[in-house]
Amino acid sequence: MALILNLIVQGAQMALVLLLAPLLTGVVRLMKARLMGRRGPSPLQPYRDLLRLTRKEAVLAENASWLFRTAPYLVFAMIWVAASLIPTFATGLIFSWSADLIAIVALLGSARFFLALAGMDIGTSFGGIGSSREMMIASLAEPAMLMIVFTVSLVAGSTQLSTVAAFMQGPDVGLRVSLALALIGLVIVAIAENARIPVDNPATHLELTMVHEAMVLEYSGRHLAMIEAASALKLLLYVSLIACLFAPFGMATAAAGPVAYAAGALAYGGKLLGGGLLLALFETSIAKMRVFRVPEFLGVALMLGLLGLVLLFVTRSL
Amino acid sequence: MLIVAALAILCLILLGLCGPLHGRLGHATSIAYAGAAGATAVLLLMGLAALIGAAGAAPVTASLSVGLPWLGAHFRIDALSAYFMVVVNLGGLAASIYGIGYGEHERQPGRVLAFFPAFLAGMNMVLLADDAFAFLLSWEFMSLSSWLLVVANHRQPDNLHAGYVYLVMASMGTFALLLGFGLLAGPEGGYAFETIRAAAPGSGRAAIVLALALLGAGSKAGIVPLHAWLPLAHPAAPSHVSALMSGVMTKVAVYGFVRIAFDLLGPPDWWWGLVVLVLGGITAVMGVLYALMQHDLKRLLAYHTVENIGIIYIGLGLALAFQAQGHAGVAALGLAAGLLHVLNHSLFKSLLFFGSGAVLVATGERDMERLGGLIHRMPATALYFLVGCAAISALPPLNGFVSEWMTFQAILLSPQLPDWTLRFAVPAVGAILALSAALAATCFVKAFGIVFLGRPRSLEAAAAREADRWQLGSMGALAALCVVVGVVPGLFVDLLGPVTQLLVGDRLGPQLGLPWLTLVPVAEARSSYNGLLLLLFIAFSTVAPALLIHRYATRATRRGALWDCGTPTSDPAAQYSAGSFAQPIRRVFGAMVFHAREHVDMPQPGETRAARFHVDLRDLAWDFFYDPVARGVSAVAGRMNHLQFLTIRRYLTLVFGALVLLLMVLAVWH
Amino acid sequence: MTRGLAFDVSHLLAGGMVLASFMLLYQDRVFSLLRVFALHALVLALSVAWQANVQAAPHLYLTAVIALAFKAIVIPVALHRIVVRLGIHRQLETVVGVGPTIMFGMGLVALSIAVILPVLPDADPLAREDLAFALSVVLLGLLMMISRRNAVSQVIGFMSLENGLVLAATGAKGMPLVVEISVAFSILIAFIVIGIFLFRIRERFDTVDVGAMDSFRGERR
Amino acid sequence: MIFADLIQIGLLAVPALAASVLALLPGYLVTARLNMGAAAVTLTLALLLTVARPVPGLYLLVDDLNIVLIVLTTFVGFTTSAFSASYIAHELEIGRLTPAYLRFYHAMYQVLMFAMNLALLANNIGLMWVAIELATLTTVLMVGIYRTHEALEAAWKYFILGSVGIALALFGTILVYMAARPIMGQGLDAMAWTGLLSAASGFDPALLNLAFVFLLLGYGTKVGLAPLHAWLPDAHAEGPTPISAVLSGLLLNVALYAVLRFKMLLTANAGALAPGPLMVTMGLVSAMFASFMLYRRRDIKRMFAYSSIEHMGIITFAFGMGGPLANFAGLLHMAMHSLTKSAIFFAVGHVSQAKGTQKIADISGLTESHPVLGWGLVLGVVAIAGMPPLGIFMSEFLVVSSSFARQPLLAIILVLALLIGFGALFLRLHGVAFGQPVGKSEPVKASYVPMFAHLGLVAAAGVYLPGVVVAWFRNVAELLGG
Repeated sequence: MALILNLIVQGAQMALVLLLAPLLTGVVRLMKARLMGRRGPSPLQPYRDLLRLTRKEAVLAENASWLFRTAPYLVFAMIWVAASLIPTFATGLIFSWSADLIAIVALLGSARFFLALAGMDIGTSFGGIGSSREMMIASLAEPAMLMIVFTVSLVAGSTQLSTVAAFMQGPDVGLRVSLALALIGLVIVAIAENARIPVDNPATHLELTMVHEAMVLEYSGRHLAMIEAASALKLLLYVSLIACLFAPFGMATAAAGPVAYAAGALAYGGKLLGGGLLLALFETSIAKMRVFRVPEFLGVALMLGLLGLVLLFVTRSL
Repeated sequence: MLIVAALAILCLILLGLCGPLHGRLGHATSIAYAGAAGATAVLLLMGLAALIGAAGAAPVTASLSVGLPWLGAHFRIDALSAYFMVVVNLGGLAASIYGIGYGEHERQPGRVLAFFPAFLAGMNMVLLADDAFAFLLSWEFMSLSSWLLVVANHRQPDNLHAGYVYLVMASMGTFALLLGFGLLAGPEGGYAFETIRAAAPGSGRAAIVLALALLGAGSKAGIVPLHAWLPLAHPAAPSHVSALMSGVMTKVAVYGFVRIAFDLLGPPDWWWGLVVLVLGGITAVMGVLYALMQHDLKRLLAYHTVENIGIIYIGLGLALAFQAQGHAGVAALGLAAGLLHVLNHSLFKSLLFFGSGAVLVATGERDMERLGGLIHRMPATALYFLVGCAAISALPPLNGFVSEWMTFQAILLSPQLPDWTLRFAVPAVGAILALSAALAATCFVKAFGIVFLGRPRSLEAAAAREADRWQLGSMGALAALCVVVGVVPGLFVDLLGPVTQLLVGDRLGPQLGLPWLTLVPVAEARSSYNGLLLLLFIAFSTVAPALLIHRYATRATRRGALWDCGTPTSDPAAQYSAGSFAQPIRRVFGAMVFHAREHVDMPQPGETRAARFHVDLRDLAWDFFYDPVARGVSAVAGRMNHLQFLTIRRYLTLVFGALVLLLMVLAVWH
Repeated sequence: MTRGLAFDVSHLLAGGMVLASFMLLYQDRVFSLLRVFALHALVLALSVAWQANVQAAPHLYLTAVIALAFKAIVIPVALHRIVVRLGIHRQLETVVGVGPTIMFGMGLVALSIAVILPVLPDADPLAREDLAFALSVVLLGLLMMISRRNAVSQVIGFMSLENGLVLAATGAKGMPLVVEISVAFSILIAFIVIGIFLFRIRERFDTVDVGAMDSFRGERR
Repeated sequence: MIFADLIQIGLLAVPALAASVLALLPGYLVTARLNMGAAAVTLTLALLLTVARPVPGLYLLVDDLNIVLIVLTTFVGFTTSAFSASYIAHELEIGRLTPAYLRFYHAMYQVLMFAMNLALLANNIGLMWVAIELATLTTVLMVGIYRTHEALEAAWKYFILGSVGIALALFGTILVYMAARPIMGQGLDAMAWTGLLSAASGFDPALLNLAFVFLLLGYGTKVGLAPLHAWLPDAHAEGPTPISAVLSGLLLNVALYAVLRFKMLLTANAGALAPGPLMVTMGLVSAMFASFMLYRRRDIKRMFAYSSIEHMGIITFAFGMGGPLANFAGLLHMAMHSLTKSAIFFAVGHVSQAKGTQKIADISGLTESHPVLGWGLVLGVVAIAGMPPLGIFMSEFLVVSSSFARQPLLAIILVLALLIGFGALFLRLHGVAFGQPVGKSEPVKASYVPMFAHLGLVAAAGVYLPGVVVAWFRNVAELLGG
């Protein structure tokens, strides 16, 4: 009985992230537009876009292979799984131990791997540019991310997100330099990974500096829908991750009952809103940088992560 | 058990006769490879049986009155050698089966047939040897037979050069090990491992032996900067041999290091782990960076072996560091991570080399810039190769991720280390490991994307044909194993229990009994990983939306010309190339790591010639070490060579000089 | 016969050989070199004969006779004729000047004495002194071989070296096979001389024939 | 024991008789067979000697040390005569040798066998000296047998340097006698090994030291130790290949045997200088020097001649280190090097006949054009480079490992020398054995039996040494002492 209940909660989490993801994207777009003085689309616009795309006929290039057709689903699945493994409204869900923070990072890596391959499948120069740059950015973002993961895990003594979140809620955390560094690093990585300004611009096409969009240029119809959904999920994932690690308040504990869950969900919604607002603010106040400045930008994240880690090692011994 | 193993090895050596008999004996190729497959299968079973039975039992030993006369040849199967027997013979079995098909395409099959089984036999003998003489004899025999395989295709000067560099490096390594064993055995010649174990060397001696072991076994494994031979020799051999050399022989080298460092040398000093860790870190990142820059598919794979060896050594270094501080449990984790990666790497690297062999047979090309679009012509090969690529890039839920994950877990336990230098080094190595894992993914996006995706860049690639059933069967089995190890890692971690028990005196808790086959190295609150669930989740989340969309939205698909932002070209040369794919990474790391220089030759307006772009990349190990040594030897040889052209009077002067010198020594001596 | 006389005479003769060796080093003309060598051999013959007398070993007289007949007469005469027949330069070509050579020779003598000194004196003073001189003669012979470029002077050097050996052998009391060894050496020297004649070695030991061989010496470069 | 004495005499008489008969007989087929037959008989006698050992006499002696070398010498002598039969046939065919020289060649071959047997059997340091001189003169004549400018010059160089070496060795011999005389009295006794060894502790150490210096340099010239080696490469390169095989395989050993005998004298004398360091130094210098010299070689026979210098250096080093392990290794290395190097020269002889050249640059792709020969050569080089499972690996293993534990620095120098030599050998082997075959390529009518017999023995020894041989070697290693 408890098992079924747990499964339901886990299922709810999966559904929740899937449902909220386009909304978050929509909210960010709306706020950005407002900040720039435009009216902006409705926050529900991403849902409409997705539905429209799924119903459209998919156009494939003549030499598209099976990989091209399966990759969107795979990418979507991996990011979805990763997103549902991050505690949102409650910690200690039944399957939360099936993958820890490192595995979640690696899952995102898998998704990126297949997307980059899909970008090369047709054999266009744009696809190649996109894949190549995406992988270059990822090669620096992923280690930076892992450094941050290390820092957090060392503080909490675990790589399990549930445990970490529970620890962060507890009284032992205190203010630590390492964690601050990790937070900055994580934000930088999140920006890079989600193809946001200043690393990439999600709203542009036909620009030689684009990265993510160049990669998915050949996609259309339902495949594009999956990819768009996956991007939305990824943004949500990072926001929830930051929330879970650095603002874990309000989260329900394992098997806490429906009321606690509802409260947790509410808090989660608030955090997402806050995160979206901050992102929009940041994006409107900064300009896009050249692609070859990106490694330096990410290098900063890597250094911050490593610095935080080393500080941690050192302070622990004092 | 040892008798059966010995008989199997003997069979392997005798199978070598198929080489010279080729041409007189029908089906020599099939007989040789099938025989090799049979023998390795027997050895594999032996290894498995020994490993499973190793838990409480004493190691099986035997000795023969061959080898060093007063010593005899000692053999022994303990958990460590049993585990490596499994790894080696799994790779050997796969390569043999693959060879049944691949061998038909060989131009001079006799040159491969004669030495392929001997190579397998040599590697097995190394694992069984229990005295220094038998060990080194097998070790060098392994080098010898693999050298002959590298030069099998001897008409290409490049192969000869590769073989030469390989053999000289191998010999250097053997001499280093020889010196090490000499020091361990002492002037009385106690060469049996039993004797060496009993007489624990002092700390100074042990340090020298460790350095020599790193030099000897490390050069074979391909530790930077001793890796120089590896990217030359591995691609030069026929592909199934490349797979063996890269996937299996480097593991035998790791075995050699583990045997010496963990078993024979006694308790480690604190700094051993540091040295091994740092070397492993440098090896990992340099290996993958060099791999990224290669456009020769097999050379890319070979350089990538260097990276994986680095990861394995990081695991071993952690184990040494923890063992020196008495944290046996964590040491067991590090060691298990390293050793699991040994198995994993042998699986996917063999798989990838098999794939490159299939491509080579189908197109005659190793140069990635002339390949492309093979996923259409060779769908099965492409699928297996993709699995290999994903596995080697450490993507969950495949096997490569499991061992890297365990390594990370061991790194995260390093605050338990009391030493300062280690505390700084371990996180740095962790960063390097993370960096190289990410770069590996880039590298294999490039490898798979350029070779199998896109449009064919040459006529040969356009006319490629799928590999035959033996090759596909072998690749398929390896791909399946990659998935299995990734999904139920607990099974393999449990198998490693006796090994870590033997070497560091502790083991990870039993994994198979845990619910849902989860992998929990230390404690569940700390970390856990479940490949099986992850696989199920991904499968569910892939299939469910696809079904839903196909059922309720639309499944209509139309084929059309490629879009390419509205500016499509039909020329395949307009595709992104391997070189351009690696360009961003080259810009980031280029000047520092490769001494990269770009030469652009742009014609003036009005000129009709083509513009040329040329990138010059160097392997620093060659620039800073090998070339100077080679030049030095050559210079001395040139200087000395004048002594061949002296007049008789001058030769007499030399004699006279020697006489006077000796007489003066005599006069002074009193 | 008193021990003192025996000692003094053999000492004198052995010393005479060392002196003759130095005279060989001093020569700068082929013919005078040959004459000095004849003197060298003569002193050797005398010394050997004296040893035969002292040790009451009649077979040593044979050695003395061989030394006298072969080395003091036959070889110099033969070489003289070869020099004339082959038109060899009469001037001796030295590697380093005569002065330094002689200085170096002095050093060699000192060295021989230095290495002989620790030999226990109670063994046999006669043998001990003889040995020092013989060693000097051997070393000076070698020095002769390497400090002159002419084939003839090199042969002379080798023969003076060999004279030193015979001196040592006869000085060793009761040594068997001395006669046989001196015969064997005479044959060896005959070979060398014949070789020089057959292969027409004019200037140097180094080449068997002038011209073509110069470029060879083992491997063409 | 009359029987044993007869065998011992036979060992000398058979080659001597054969030499005189061969000097008179014309005809290739008869003489070549007679040559082989005589060598076979000698070998049989040598083998019999292992069972029936004669009592040491005034002139001749058979003990553990020399019996090994006698068997080895007669064995290689026999196989080389078989190789020579097929080699010389080709030389006659192409007219490099005339029938008159053939008679001379065969006679000299047997004289050489006689001289080497005598040198090994001699119980008298004077007799040994005479025998080695005889062997040298014989080989000088054989080296010059082709009468080409190169051959004559090589012979001449060999002759002059050999003569000086002989002279120095004689001086040393005289000194040993002088050292022995006060203890052992005048006459032959003071020159017999049997007596010398037991009484050596009472000899004047200073005289012994001086003697050893001269003997080391004198016989060392024959061994080919650097810097006394100059004759060796040219003599090997320019003479007929069977002679190169015998020179490298046997004569060097015989000369080294002489050095070893005298080393034993010095070791037995407490006051004397330790001979080890001298030998170790010369060995290392030779090995290092030869390794470097290997790189610039253009003539294949000369290259392997330098390799012989290298290996003689290693052996000298091993004996210089002393101790049961190193001595054992030295003896084993001597035997293995003889067998391997002569096998290599057999192969090289056929190769140069097949390709019509000895120039390395003009030979390539042998394993393809002449598979048996090519792979034989590869196996030989693999063996000589010290790779397993061949015999030299075992001896190098023992030398290096045992000396590293005692004298790390020396062992490292040795290893460097080995490695440098290894690099050179395989650099050349790659060009010769692999690659596209070029140039003239005649089929060879060769007998591969001697080559593969040697390599087979070497391979077997690398894996398994029969107990008898081991006991023998260990005895001798014990005899040789520190």
